[in-house]
Amino acid sequence: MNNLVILIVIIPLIASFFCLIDKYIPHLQLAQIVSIGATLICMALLAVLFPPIFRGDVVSYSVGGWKEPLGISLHMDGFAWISSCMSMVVALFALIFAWAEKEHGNLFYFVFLIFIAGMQGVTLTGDIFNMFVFFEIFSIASYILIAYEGKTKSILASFNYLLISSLGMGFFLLGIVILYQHTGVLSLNDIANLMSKAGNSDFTLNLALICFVVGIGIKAAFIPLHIWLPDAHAFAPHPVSAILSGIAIKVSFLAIWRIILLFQAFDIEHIFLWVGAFTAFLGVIWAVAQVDSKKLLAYHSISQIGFIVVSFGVGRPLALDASYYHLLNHAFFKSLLFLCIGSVIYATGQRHIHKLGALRKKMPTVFFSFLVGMLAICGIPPFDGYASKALISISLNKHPVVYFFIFLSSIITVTSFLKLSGIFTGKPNKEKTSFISYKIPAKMRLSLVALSIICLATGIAPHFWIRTLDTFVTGRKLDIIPTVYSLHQLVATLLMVGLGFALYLFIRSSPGKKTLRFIRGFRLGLNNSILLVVVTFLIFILLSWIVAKGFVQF
Amino acid sequence: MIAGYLIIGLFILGIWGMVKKDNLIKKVIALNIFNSSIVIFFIYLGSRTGSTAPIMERGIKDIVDPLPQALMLTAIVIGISLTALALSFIIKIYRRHKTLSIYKIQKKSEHE
Amino acid sequence: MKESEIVDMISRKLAPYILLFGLYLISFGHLSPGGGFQGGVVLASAVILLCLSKGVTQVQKLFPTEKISLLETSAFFLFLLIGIVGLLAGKFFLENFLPLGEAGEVPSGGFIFFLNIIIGLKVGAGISLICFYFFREK
Amino acid sequence: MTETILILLIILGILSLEFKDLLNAVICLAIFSLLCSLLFYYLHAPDVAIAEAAVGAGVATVIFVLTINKTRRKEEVEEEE
Repeated sequence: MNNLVILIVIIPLIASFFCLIDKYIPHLQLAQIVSIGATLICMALLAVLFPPIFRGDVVSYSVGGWKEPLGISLHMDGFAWISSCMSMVVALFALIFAWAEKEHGNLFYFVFLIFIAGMQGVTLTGDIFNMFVFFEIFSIASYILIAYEGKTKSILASFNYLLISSLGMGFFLLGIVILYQHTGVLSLNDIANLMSKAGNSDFTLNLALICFVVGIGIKAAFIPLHIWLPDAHAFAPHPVSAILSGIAIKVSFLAIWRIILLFQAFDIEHIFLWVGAFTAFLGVIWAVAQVDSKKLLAYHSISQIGFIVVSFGVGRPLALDASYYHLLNHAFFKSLLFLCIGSVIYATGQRHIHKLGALRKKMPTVFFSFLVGMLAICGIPPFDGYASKALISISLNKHPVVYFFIFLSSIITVTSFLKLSGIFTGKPNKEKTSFISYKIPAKMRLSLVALSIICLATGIAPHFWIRTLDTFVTGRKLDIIPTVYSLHQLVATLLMVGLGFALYLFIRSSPGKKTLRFIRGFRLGLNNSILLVVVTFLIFILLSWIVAKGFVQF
Repeated sequence: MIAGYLIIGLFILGIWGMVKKDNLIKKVIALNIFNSSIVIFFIYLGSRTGSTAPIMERGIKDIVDPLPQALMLTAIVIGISLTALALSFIIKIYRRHKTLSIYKIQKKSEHE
Repeated sequence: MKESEIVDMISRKLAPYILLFGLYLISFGHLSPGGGFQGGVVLASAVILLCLSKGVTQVQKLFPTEKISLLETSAFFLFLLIGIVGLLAGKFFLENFLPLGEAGEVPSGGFIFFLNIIIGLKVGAGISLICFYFFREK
Repeated sequence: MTETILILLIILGILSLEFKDLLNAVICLAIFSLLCSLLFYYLHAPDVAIAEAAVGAGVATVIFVLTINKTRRKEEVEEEE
């Protein structure tokens, strides 16, 4: 049983070897078949692991037989199990989509599998240095994947990501240095034991924690650290955008989640409440201003991570479950949306919103999948986004200002998706399009339909899902689960849609267009972005110092 | 103690180079300096625990903590692969834009 | 590239010794400073030295890119295989399954010796490949 | 000893960031790595010293020089924004 945990990391690596020898065996599509097979085997292994995890056991594994303080160990608890499942599902459909595109060579699948292995490692690892190593593995793989098509813009985006993220990983390493020097432990279990004995009042430990938070925060992309994301996600190949937006930022955020709860840093958790509110609001404002369809979705990833961070910042068990629920839903509907837009771009070769139109009749499958994703991200019942957003707003009942920002972001989300849906419903564009066939391969259609079904399934019985998540994430802490379909929430949703539609009418008028152009013109260069990361780091240190001295209570 | 401050100076030098330098290759050089400073920091702190290199032989006592060295070896390995990747990106960017100045590159790519 | 007699001569005489030193670092990695990675980089630096003096086309006659690439790939697979042998022998992944020798001797590390050789080949091949691509990129 | 090497490292770091000629900057970085490896040896970390000498002073310098060979050697004069 215990061997299965390490196999989840090893099987993608073994499969990646077969992708490399693909070139010696032509006409077999070995790389594609092997990589999909590897994800399927990993999912089967996860299914086998389900009963003990559901009972609440932790399945551990020590590499090389060296036990915890000496060796490398992997732990799988409910939290890791469910994030592992999420990444496997999204990766599977992204791989099927990539296979349908037929543009990628075997090296693409090789790097993709290394990426998956690194991500599984981050979720499963039992000590903080190996978390660093796995983070570097999956980020190096993601730099290569973003730049894979060799377009200048994607290479530039990848280079920016590389510099900013290496700076962040440097901070992470600094955190490891401080932690090891101060306490002499690196394994997560030892840190937990230490914290439960001594409590978290030490400034040096807080410094280490902030190094970790800022370092990983660059990959999780909440607002002052988000600058690399829109370009990188927008100019990557479509399946890569799907997994980057769908799971890479989630896995990074879950690592932050684990570390903060481990350090029992509840003050910093409350800072996240405000960080999340601004992330959700500012992200969606930039999103509505975009005219590039993939960039719009990329900014939405930032905004949605804001929703998740807000709910995490509240910190009560219900809010944590709601946060995880939204994270899970967002992984599915955002990858669905990216794949939809990807198949539109695949069929038409056009990514500008205003130059596309009236695709509803020509690409019905894509239209219906897009509709599912759009209704889910806007939070319309009975799709999955509604349930998690309702739970987030219920858990925010003691923070009215934050709730106001979140509600505002939901309104603008509706507006921006009305704008994006113009490519399906609007007027056909005037450019010559006779040579375009609008046909997409069956495998592409398969992954779209399957992801839509998952979106529907996770939305239908919110009570059941939140109970399950409660078992896995927080360990059965909830007594009562508030009802999601209350009158209050339904009225709020109706109000949200109405206001969103009104705002949509505004942005189509000429002053609205001028405003959007103004927002779109706002841009930070690479130098300023790096400066912003450093300044954020300093601000976080200052905040933590103020909190530690007791000047301000959160 | 002075060594600690000097290492912090090196750290700040690396960050300053990454923020301020306009040339892409200079940015990668600054990244290298930044990474080296953290490696030196850890090795320096670890070296204060003993007086002999951690190589097992008979009769050797008072070795330094070997863990920081093992960890920093990994960091160096990661650093070289990042450098190689960044430099290959730089060659590709240069071929398109015919300049290494990030300011000019951003200006050019905005007009596309 | 301009040919220089001195550089040519010295690098040709020096390269075998660098290769030998790399092999020493790899095979004594578990007893003295060094190891798979360091030895591998030293091996690659011998190849790079030859590239600098003789030009990359000459060197690729001796070390063809496809063969080096295959070497790297198979070393990667062998590493995983050695790990899995431990798993199949009823032990943990990457656990030693060979008898240990006397401490201080070369075979004292069990399978670490073989692991180091594989890592050395992998790193040497990998870094040589990186440099080949940097030389060839026009 | 440690302090002396560190001061030299800072000087070399500043030089390698300030040289307008990128080739000079990269040579400074190579010396920087070599001094780093000396420092590691002095601080009882021979393993790291070998790795840093082989990687930092050897391979990294070669790929930096090749990159400069493929791009341009002089740093452009910065334009005011």
